[in-house]
Parts: sequence; structure tokens; C-alpha cells
Amino acid sequence: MVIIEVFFISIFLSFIYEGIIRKVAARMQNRIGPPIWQPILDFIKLLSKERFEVQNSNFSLVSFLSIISVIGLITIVFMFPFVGILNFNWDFILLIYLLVFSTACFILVGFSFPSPYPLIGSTREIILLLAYDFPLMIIILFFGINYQSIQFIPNNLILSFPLLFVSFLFITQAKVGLPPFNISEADQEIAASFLTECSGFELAMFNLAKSLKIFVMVSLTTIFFFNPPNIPMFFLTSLFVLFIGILLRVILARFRIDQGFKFLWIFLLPLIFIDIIKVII
Amino acid sequence: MFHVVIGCAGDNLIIDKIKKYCQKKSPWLFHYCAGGCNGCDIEILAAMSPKYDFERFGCLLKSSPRHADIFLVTGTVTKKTKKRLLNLYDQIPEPKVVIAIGSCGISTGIFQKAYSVAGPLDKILPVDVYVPGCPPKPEAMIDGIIKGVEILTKKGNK
Amino acid sequence: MHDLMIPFGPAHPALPEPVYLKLFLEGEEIQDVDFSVGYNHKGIEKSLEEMDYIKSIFMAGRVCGICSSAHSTCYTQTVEKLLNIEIPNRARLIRTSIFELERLHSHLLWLGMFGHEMGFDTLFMLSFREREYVLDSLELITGKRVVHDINTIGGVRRDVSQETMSKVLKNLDILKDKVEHLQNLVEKDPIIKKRTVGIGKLDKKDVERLCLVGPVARASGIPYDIRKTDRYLAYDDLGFKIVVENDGDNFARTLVRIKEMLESIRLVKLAIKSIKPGIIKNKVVMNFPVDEAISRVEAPRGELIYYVKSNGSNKPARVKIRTPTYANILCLNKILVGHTLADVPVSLESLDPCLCCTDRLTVVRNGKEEIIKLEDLHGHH
Amino acid sequence: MKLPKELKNIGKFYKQGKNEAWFILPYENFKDVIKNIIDFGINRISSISGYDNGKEIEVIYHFVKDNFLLNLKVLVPKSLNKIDTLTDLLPATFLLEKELSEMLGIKIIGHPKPGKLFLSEDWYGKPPLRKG
Repeated sequence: MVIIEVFFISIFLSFIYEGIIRKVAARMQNRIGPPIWQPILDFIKLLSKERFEVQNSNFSLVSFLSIISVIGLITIVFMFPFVGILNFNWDFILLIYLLVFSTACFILVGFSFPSPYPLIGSTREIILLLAYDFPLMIIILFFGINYQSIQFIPNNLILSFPLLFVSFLFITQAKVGLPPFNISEADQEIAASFLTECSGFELAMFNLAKSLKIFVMVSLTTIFFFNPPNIPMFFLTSLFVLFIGILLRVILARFRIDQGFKFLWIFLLPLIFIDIIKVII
Repeated sequence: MFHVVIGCAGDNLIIDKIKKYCQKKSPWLFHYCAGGCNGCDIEILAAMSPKYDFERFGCLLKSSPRHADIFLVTGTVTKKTKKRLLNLYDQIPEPKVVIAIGSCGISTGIFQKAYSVAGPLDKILPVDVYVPGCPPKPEAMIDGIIKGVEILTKKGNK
Repeated sequence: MHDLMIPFGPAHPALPEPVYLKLFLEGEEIQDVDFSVGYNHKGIEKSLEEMDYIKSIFMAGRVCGICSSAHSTCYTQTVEKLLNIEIPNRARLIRTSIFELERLHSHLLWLGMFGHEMGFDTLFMLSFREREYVLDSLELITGKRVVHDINTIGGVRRDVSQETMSKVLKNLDILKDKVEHLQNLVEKDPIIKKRTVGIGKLDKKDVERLCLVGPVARASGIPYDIRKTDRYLAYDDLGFKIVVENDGDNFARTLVRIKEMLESIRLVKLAIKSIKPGIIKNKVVMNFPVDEAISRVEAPRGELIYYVKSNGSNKPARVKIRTPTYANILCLNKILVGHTLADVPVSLESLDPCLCCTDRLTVVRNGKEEIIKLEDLHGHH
Repeated sequence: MKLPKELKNIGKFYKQGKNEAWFILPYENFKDVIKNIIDFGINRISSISGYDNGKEIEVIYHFVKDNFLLNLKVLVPKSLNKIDTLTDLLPATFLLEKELSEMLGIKIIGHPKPGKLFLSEDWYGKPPLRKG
């Protein structure tokens, strides 16, 4: 029954993380902000809403994608060291696969509606995926070659790879779609992007998937660079990582897609290679 | 869909109470200017700002009508926006609440005799809450939204 | 030839007011723009003819909620010209301070929206927080936050007490520091610069050819400001400096507006300090000659013109309004084509479009060959 | 700025105010006059007003140079109901002429894109500002 516990706990935590982001960002902007459990309320409310079947769209595919994107992300949680349900050598390959998988679900959703906003959102996400996944894969494969499994990552790698940590923070920001990399979800340009036509259950599930993505990416950063020995330390450290994310969200404006791409490749890739070459030599 | 996911029959009291509470606490708004003078629109933006901050009640200004619960309409409805307004209204999933903001939306106000006005909002859409004023203050708008939420929970639990 | 047509509006998160843009894209790059407003068209000019002169001041104030007192000031100014009367000095200074406070609130609103379009929510929140100081001051003086019906023919409707004035001055002192902070923030932020420098460029020639007005013209190096040329209200006595930038891009337009805010704060302070005791309204004999008059003011968005024709009765025979956005919207094609979709909200906002003003009329305009398309305006997506 | 000497004879002078001058231009060759004015350096058009006075339609072109307003009135007989475009001289009149044409029902000869544009699509009847 550990699986079900982990399932619900990770969903709960991802909502709380999202709530923390909203609350802390609001406090930073001198507002009171919603309560921390606000995303849970939103989720339950969305479940009680009417569902729209948009004409000329593959709606069953959308429902299916909304569920499997959540499942795909929760599978990553199963690989975390202290959860340890999935536990094998070279699980980094699976990690890369699952990280892309959830994004792919979002992209497919955008393509399954006959509307230009989701379409542009999806094309932007594809470009962004190319931009952030290349550095992300290099980092993950580098860890994979060094440590074989997530289970064997040593503590406090941040001291030996500070530059990788910095790049990973920005990649996290891009992966979860927070400013300055909320390019594919830019409200002001393309409405609600791939979720423009979703409502009710599907919207709730996709919002859950987004929150889960934040939880997973923050936890991965914590595991890779701090790997705290016990669970309380883990949460403290991941809250610290989350705080940096919120800080970036609040103080930065959004990049344009070409600027975002340039930033991720031209600025971050050299940083990553500096740290990697240090080890090889 | 709600009951399918939570796995409960229709008349479970606790589940219904949770649902009601959540509907009350997370109203998502969609705003459309149907031909006002902008005064109300900027006051809605002011209601988002740190001084008033309607996000503390869980309100979010959404960019797609399909995400919304509450439809904020400002301004007299002009002939040109009428069709568009109905189109947007249809896209908001049930349960939904329409709030008419400002004197223009309520009674067409000062533009009563203008030739391009299609009439007050309640002749076009079923309006649930009226927020009078030219323009109403952000406090009044937040009050209107909270009143709208009450109606929303009633509509959602028929 | 075009990959994709994107409808931008009428209901769009970047726009608080309805406008309809058709953007023809190739990839992310904009090839062509098709523009239609008129969703706000109510027929104000016609309604103005059906009201008497006093009532129609309130109608003029409701042409636009943001630059309400600009409209009513311009209208009363024109009617006063028609009647050939002067207003008392105290009323003139009160009008000037309301006018400049309104410019402050409009520009702060604009700065917030500008940040919002770039996905910079914090700038939006900050600038709206500071804006409350202006709105509070306006509420103290006029009794209303947004649409301030303070003008009447021959003066103003409400007097300002000494206490109010000292409160407003205190608010302005705080505001000055805050605006300077915002200026610092905008000038130094690397991403804002990346998003705005060199985008939506308008050179001097375009501005002159298209007769653009207001901050848009001033950002392209043309010192065109009605406050300087016409010397209406109390601007001549207060001493006024025109803010000019030379780059003509979105960043220059941002800087012009921020610097204008600082200038406005100075003007309001000076105006309030120089208010002397006296009457606020001259007695007016409503005896309208058969005549016509035209006058201009510098609204927050640029030159605003009212033409009033009287036929001797107590109602105007014709009122023609030329709003600043109406002039500026012509350059839309110039600043959008060739840039990416992500620049559209920013460039559009950099014009500070006030479509409520513009939409006394409807406009459909397209770029190169001026092709106008009207079909499927109502189809959703 | 005062009215320059060169412009004193462009039409029938009928009113002068502080920093402004009002002329009535002959309907037949008003465009040539405006061309001269533009060549003279008054090239910023601010507005075009129109008014239906019963017999004819008064079209007023408001030109601006610094603080000087030059208002040129053209009387269009209702029997003709048309006026030449200025868009070839001043692109800025594109919208102003469109508005004039829609609001008063005057035909603009040579306008790049004439046609019914403003108001709602289902607007029928006479132009809103036309009287009688």
C-alpha cells in the first residue's frame, strides 16, 4: 500500500508547493495572497464544473492525456531515494524519459484542439523543450555516468558542482513554466495556451500535473545537489530551492522565445561544461 | 464528474459540504468589456492590486472563458459586442454567475439614448448580481463577487 | 503565404478593452496586421447633440474613464471659448492639478499594464500600489477615484480646502520617491531592456507623416506638446519642460512616460502651492452665439481636440472629438510587422491605446496595401 | 504664430481668433489650396469635422502648425454629396475621412478603401449624424 500512500502524499504536497508559490509571491508583491491550501480548493471546484466537449477536437485523447501526464509524473516520485519503490541501476534513463513524457502530453493537448492559441502554445513548448532538455539531459546523464542510480547520489554535491546547481535552477524554472520562462503559457500573448479550451475535469488534471511538475523538479534539484539524509531535512532543503524559484518568478520579466533559447544554450551550456570538464580532468 | 472521481453517491452530506466550501472559496473570474468607458475596467485591475487584492479570496482573473465561474461584464452592451458577449457566455461552464458592473451595464446609464447601444445587460444575459456606481469602487466589486459566489454555490448544488 | 492567422481580441487577456487584431504569422513573426475596433462604439457624438451644455460635460467626461477630466476640461474649454469667458484663477489651478494628477494615474496604470504585458507581475503590482496615492488624492479633491466630474462652464464645481491640499502634497512627496524607484527599476532591469529596446521603432519621418501625437511623438524626438504650444490652463505660469527621447522604440516611450510622471508631480505640487483664495466659478450667462470653436489639450495620451458648433440653442449642434489614440493607431502596422508575436502586447501597450476614446468610431485598417477585411469578425477562433 | 501673408488669399476669410484662422474654401479646387498649404509647411492635420446644416454639408479640415490652427471649411452641396480624398497628400487622413464618410454619408472620391466599416454589421438606415 506504500504506492497509494506515496501517490496521495505527492499530490497533496504538490498542491501545497503551488500554494506556497502563490502565497510567498503575493507577500513579495505586498499582497496578502490566497491561503496555502488554495490549489486544493481550486482542484475540487474544477471537478464539480461542467465539462465541455469542444467540437472538432479529439476529446477522449485530451481526457486520457490529462490522466497519464499526472501518472507519469508520480512515477518519478517512486524513484526518489527515500521512497525507493522503483530502484534499479541506470534509472536516470527512465527519469529523462518520464520528464519529457509529461511535457509531451501537454504538447499533444495543444495540437488536439482546432484553435490557434493552443497550437502556438504547443509549438512554443516544443522549441522550449529543445532549449531546456538538452542541458537537462547533459546534467542527468552526467550524474548517471558518475553514480549509476538516483539511490547512490552522495550528499552535498552542491559544493563540488555549484555551476550545475545554478543551471539546474534555471532549467527547473523553464521546465515548470515559471517566469522568466513561462513563454509557452504567456497569458498576455496566447490566452491560456494549451489549456485554453479545457474545462472541468481535464483542466483540474492538467493543473495538478503542473503542480506535480513543480514538486518533482524541486525535489530532483534537492536530491541531486543536497540529498539530505532524512525526510525533514529534505523538506527544508526543497523549500529553500522553492524559495529561489519564487524569487526568480517575482523579480524577472518574461523572455521572448528566442531570448529564452539563447539564455538556456549560450549562457547555461558553458556553465555546465565547466563543471563537467573539471571532473573529467 | 465530481462524484465519479471522489467515488461517492449523490447525497453524501460531507462530500457536498466540501464541494460547496470549495466552490465558495475559489471563484475564477473572466472579464469582458462590452462597451464601457474603461473606468470600471481599470477599477477591476485596481481590485487585483496590493491595496485590495482579491486573490486573498481565491479569485483569479482568468484568460479563457472556459476556466471561469464568474463573468464580469462592464459597460453598456453595444450592438457590435452583443453577439460576442453571448458567445463568451456560452463558453463558460456551469455553474456560472454573471455580474453587471457599473451603472452602464445595469441601466445603460448616461448612454440611454445612444444609437449604437443594444440595451442593458439584463436584457441580454441573465444577470445575478448588480454592482452600481460610475465606476464602483473596488471594495464594492469585491463585495459583488462575494455575493455572486453565494449564488454560485446555490446554483451548483441544485 | 501566411502560416497562421491569430485573432487577438476582442476578449483577450492583454486587453482590458475590446479591440480586434488579426495577426498573420509566419512562425512567430508577424507578416501583416488587420485591425478593427468599434466594439465600444456607443454614439457619443450624437448623444452630445441631444443634451444641453451643462449635461453634456458629464457625457464628455465619460468618453473615456482613464482620461475623463482631459475630455471634460477640453469640452468646457471649447464651450468657454464659444461664450468668450474666462475662468477664475483658483479654478484654473484646480483644473490643472486635477489634470496632472490624472496624467499621473494614467501613466502609472500604463506602466503597470506594460509590466503585465511583459509577464512582469511585480511591476504591475508595484505601480498599482503607488497609483493608489494618486487615486486617494483625486478622491480627496473631487470625491471620486476615477471619473472626476469637477469641471463646469465658468469654473469648477468643488472647492479645495487647505487641509485637503496639505494631504495631497504629503501624498505627492511619498509618490515622488516611489516613482523614482520605479524609474530606477525600469531603467536597470535587463529583461525589460531586452524586451523593449529596438522593438516597435518609429522614426521622426513616420511620426510626421502619420501625424502621431503625445508620448509616442515625443519618444521619437518631436517636441510636440500642447501644454507648451497652446499654454492653456495654468501651464504657462507654472513653467513646463517637455520630455523628449530620441530612440522611438518601446523603451523610449516607457522612459518618456516615466519622466513625464516626475514632471507632473512637480507641476501638481507647484499648482497646489500657488492656489490663492478666491472664487471658483464665474457667473455665466448661457447666451450662445451662432458660432463654432475648437480647442486642444494634451491628454495623457496626446493631443485631444474638441470642435463645438452652436446654433444658438442651449444644445450643441455638433461636437467632434479627435482623441489621441485615434491618431496614434495609424502606426500600428509600422510597429508590429516584422517582430514576433511576443512583442505584440508590449508594442500595442507602448502606444497606450485607449480604445474607449477611439471607439466613438470604428476603424478597420491594414498595412501595406491598406486592405480591409471585415468578414468573420464574430467567429470565435 | 500669426497668419502668414502668403496664406491670406487662400479662400474666403470669415473668422479669426487668438492663434487661429477660419476660411471657406471653394468646393471645386480646395485640394489645390490644401496642397499649397502643405507645401508651405503646414503639414500636420489634426482633425476633420463635418456638420450637416440642412442645405449642405460643412467639412472642416483642421491644420496645425505649432500653436496655430488653420481651419478650412469646404461646403459640400447635398446634391453632389461627395468630396475628394486627401489620403494621397496626407496619409493621416485615412481614418478621419473614413469617419466623415460613415457619419455623414458623404462619398470620398479616391479613398483607398471606401465602404461600410463602422457601427455594427447590421446597421441600416441613414448615417447617424445626417439630419433630415
